[in-house]
Amino acid sequence: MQLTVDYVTIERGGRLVIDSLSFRAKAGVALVITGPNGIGKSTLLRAIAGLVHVASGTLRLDGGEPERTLPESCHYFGHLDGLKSALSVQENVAFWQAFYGATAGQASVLDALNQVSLDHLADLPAAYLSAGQRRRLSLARLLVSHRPVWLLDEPTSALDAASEARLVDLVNAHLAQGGLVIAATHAPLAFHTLETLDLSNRVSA
Amino acid sequence: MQLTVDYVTIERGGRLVIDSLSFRAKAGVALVITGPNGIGKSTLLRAIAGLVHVASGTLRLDGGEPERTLPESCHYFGHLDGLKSALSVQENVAFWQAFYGATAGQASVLDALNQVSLDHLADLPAAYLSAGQRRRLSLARLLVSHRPVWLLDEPTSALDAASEARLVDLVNAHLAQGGLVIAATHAPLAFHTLETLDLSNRVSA
Amino acid sequence: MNVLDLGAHAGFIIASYAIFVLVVAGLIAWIWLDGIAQRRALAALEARGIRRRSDVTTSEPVAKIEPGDVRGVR
Amino acid sequence: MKPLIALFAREWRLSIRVGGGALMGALFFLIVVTVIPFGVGPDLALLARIGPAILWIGALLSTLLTLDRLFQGDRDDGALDLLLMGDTALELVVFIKCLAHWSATGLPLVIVAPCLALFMNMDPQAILATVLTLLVGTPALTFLGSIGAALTVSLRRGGVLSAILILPLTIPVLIFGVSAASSLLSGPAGFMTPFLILCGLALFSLVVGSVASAQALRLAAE
Amino acid sequence: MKPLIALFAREWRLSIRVGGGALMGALFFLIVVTVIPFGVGPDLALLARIGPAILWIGALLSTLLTLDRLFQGDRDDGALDLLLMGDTALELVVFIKCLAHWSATGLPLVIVAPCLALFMNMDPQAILATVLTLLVGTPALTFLGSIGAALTVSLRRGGVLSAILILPLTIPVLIFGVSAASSLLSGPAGFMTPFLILCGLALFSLVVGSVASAQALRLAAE
Amino acid sequence: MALVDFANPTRFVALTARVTPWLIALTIALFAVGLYGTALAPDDYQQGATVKIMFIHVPCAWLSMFVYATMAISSLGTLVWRHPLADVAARAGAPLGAAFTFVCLATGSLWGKPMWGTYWVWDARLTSELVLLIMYLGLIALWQTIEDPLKAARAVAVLTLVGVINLPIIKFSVDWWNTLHQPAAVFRMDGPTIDPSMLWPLLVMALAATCLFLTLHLLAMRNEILRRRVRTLRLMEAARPGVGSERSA
Ligand code: HEM
Ligand SMILES: Nc1ncnc2c1ncn2[C@@H]1O[C@H](COP(=O)(O)OP(=O)(O)OP(=O)(O)O)[C@@H](O)[C@H]1O
Ligand SMILES: Nc1ncnc2c1ncn2[C@@H]1O[C@H](COP(=O)(O)OP(=O)(O)OP(=O)(O)O)[C@@H](O)[C@H]1O
Ligand SMILES: [Mg+2]
Ligand SMILES: [Mg+2]
Repeated sequence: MQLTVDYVTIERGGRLVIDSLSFRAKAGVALVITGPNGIGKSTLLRAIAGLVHVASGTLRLDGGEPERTLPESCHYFGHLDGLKSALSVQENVAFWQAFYGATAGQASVLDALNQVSLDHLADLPAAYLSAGQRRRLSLARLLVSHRPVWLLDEPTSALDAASEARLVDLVNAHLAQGGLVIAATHAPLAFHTLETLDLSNRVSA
Repeated sequence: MQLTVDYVTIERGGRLVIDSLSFRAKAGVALVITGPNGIGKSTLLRAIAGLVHVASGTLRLDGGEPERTLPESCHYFGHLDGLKSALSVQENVAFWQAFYGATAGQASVLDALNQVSLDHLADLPAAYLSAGQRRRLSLARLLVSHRPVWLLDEPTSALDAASEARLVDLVNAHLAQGGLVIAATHAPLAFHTLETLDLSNRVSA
Repeated sequence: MNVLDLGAHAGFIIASYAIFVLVVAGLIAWIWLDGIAQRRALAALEARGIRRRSDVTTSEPVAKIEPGDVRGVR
Repeated sequence: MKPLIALFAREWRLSIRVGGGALMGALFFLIVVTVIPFGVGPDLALLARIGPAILWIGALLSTLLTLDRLFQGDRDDGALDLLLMGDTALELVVFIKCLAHWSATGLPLVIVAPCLALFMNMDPQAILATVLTLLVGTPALTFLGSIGAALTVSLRRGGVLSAILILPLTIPVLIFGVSAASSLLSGPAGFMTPFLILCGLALFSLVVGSVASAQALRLAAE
Repeated sequence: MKPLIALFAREWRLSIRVGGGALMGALFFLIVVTVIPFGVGPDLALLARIGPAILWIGALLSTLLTLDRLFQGDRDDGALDLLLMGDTALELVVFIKCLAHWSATGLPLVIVAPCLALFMNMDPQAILATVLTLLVGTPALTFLGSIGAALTVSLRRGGVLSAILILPLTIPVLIFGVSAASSLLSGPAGFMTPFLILCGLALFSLVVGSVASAQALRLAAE
Repeated sequence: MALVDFANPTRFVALTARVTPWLIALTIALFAVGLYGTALAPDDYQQGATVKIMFIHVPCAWLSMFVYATMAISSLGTLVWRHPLADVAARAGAPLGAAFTFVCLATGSLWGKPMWGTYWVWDARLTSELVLLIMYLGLIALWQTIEDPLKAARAVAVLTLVGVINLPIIKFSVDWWNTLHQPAAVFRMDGPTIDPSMLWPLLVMALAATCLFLTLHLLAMRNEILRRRVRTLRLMEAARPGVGSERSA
């Protein structure tokens, strides 16, 4: 499986943010995107997820399920958590499992909560969680439904050391299963195999 | 100047989060609070800022301006930025300067934007900023109006390496001027002088 | 026949034509002034050396920096 | 099917737990219906005559009041992005959200309408006709209103703006709803024609509302 | 003084830029008033009679539509915490916010009311009375409504509670406003009594609104 | 000149510069002829001289709908082809359409007083025309609240298309509901029922008003293109790396 990004140009609010960028991301190797604030890391991830319009260029996933579009093959883990404070921890995850379609062989809701060490809080309203706990709850969404491409935008923000190690383990496991991971980050991450794409070397604008 | 926290107990959502905690924070020395997610770091900072009710115990600032309460002596820099997307970068900072009262000898709005490297974006709506730029804009608030106590909740999240260094410089300068800094963080921070308070050693929850 | 004999309801007829003329005049004035304002703003920006990318790359060589052009300097 | 059921259940739960929406709408409805008689004075024959119109106007205004949060919450917490990335067509997502919203806020309104109609001295036939038209018409209002909610989702506090955008579109629904409800007195024929047109409008707005809102939400995701 | 002026300017700017400000409020009001004849029918005498009630309901609705985000936005982006930590008394902050909100949304409404009254065929005296009552009454609606807005912010599931608490409070204002506005025909005495009560209610709600909202917001900070 | 050239904003600006003088001349000439015919036209046996209001009222009424239809077609261009000129055309059209609608309403009211004895009745055609004005104002408002013109254009396009439903309501309101207002007299299946001595000035006035619209529209579109250019340049200026900024760090 390979994600091919060819000559992609993105404008936001009338300004050119990404100018004719090309790269490939391969299954089994994490692609880490780095660069200073405001260079366009989040924009790039959102474009892959289909959430930002691409002015020109192509995005293509080869070797995935042919009937699914690229955004439908992606899990997006961004700055916003997509959690509902009024629902319990468990209800939050269960909804995304049902909505994205539970895949055979994926973790059950309680399994996933266990993997992000939130099982003891399963029945608490999500409003009661601390910053890092919210982040982990949002991460559980990636575990209950299989999608080959993971787009992680500063995944370790607000996480403590133990949770960060857990996250790295989860990503490594996903890579080992042939998944594709693209992560934007400022902190060095200890993925087993990784390539780095430094946006600041490319864009001059 | 010294902040004294004596036997403070805090409950949130019916659960005991902080149980009879005591410590002192001295001017000129940064107090770094660490501990795993959900241990109560943010809760503690918010309690000092007067934003969370303290069930029992006392919080006292000695050596500050006597006519100001503790919350009125604090700058709180938390997860949320307090920015208005519809206002320009400059208008956002200018409002907080006027509202908190411009102190003689503090940075002007443009100075402050310069210190967080956002001066070139001064007239852009805040909606256009990236995650790290928003964070830095929020930081500019601390520079335009003097308050002796800085409460920083994961101050470096979303910041790139250069901005993180800039933040550390700003904090060091505040400490050198006799300010008081309490920071909750998961990442090691290179403050000149610092003490660490590890909440996980105290509380078992 | 006197063409300007408008009968008993002359006021209404004149008012109708006057409203039409006023509204059209307003539109013309607005478009005119707006055009002037935009062109002035454009000229001011160009005087400060801000140009569109396409202008820079296609219509003039990048190396040609005129006197007083402060591009890249703040 | 399962994603849609899950979505419906979530929306329903949220509007029950957080809502206020449902009750707010019903209360506002009550207020509109009680205040008009104050303006009109205690002329019972007149009240009975304009009764259906007042119920309809109350329903329209209270739908507006509750609608503007339909997509706002999901946008603010990032859930909208995730909904967009699902395999489910966005049109269906919008459809289900509107349906859940209607059953939590529109349906209660239809249910209390007969009691209020009694206050207005309306006779049983007219009450039946009004409730029928409201049952068919309020979903149309919700679906048309969702377009305004979707268009203003990227602006916080879209309240008034979305109302401005939507009210002109809802006028045909209002016209046929009221004329069906108040024309029963002149025989069943006077009722059926506008009622059938109302049904047509309702079906039409189910489709147009879902499609246009989905389109607007896609644009808002940027 | 300076913090308060800055706050007023900020709120004003925000409501102009995001809400569309004066134009929107007026336009919305126009639409509400346009919708009514569709329902009630084109009977000019009837329209003139229910005119004051309709204008008042329009004012209530547009206040409610814009008000619920009065504090919500500040809470969602963390600005509320920072406002709480200022040296300015929270009651004053609330007062200024409500004032800015009223002058950006309520005042334009009062200003366009006479034109709309003409559409409804109301006579000059009734128009004057309605505008007077609206001028006194809309601030009362805003300040009372702010309590609901503050409660919604503080109780995460508070929507219901705030609706239950607030709408009933606005009913007296609405009733005295409408009866003052529409009773001018029966002589100045019929106007003065409800009008004075309305003024009393308005003063009362300025105080109660600021104090109660500030108290509710303090609880919200948790 | 190929259609492709026409679709390029820069070329479009150049084109307007060449075409507008001719259009202006044509508009003035048509108005001269039309007003001459208007002055000559006989009084109506029922309406007297007030029928002269028709020569303003009816062209503006037609244009109010024609402009909306133009905007709707442009909106298709925005949504389907994402063409920047389509946005510009729709945006420049809205104030013009609102103006014509306003004139139609105002002259109609002025005509109504002598004819029907009242300035305003809540009749289907009148109200639907008022609704059209409200929709124009709503579109303008939406445009002004969304800061980013591309986003705004698409949002407005969706709404414009949904609002097309109002056009047939205005057009056929006189047939569907029995109203005070005149039924169609010019555009009907069985040919115009209006006297030729009034018909030709009416048609010339309508043509003149259409030319007026085209002229103003072209100029407003040019202004809009310039406005966007200014905005882009301002943003570029704002985003230029300053001394010690992140980009140089
Ligand atoms: C505010 C009041 C009025 C409004 C909003 C209004 C609106 C309109 C509109 C929208 C049309 C175009 C309809 C179409 O193309 O089918 C129209 C046409 C026309 N109106 Fe009015 N009108 C008003 C008052 C009047 C009055 C008072 C008269 C004369 C007694 C009048 C006479 C006509 C005539 C003769 C036409 C041309 C019909 C045709 O040939 O299609 N209108 N009006
Ligand atoms: N609004 C709230 N209502 C009820 N309980 C809460 C609330 N916010 C946090 N809590 C609870 O208080 C405890 C401490 O939360 P706090 O946010 O202080 O943690 P933290 O140390 O800052 O964690 P993190 O590193 O994730 O930011 C958590 O167990 C959480 O469940
Ligand atoms: N919603 C938006 N509208 C307009 N412009 C935007 C928007 N969001 C971001 N931008 C602009 O796009 C550029 C890239 O932003 P982006 O969020 O992709 O940066 P980033 O690399 O993720 O930065 P950070 O490290 O701070 O998260 C920035 O210069 C920003 O000003
Ligand atoms: Mg980012
Ligand atoms: Mg925390």
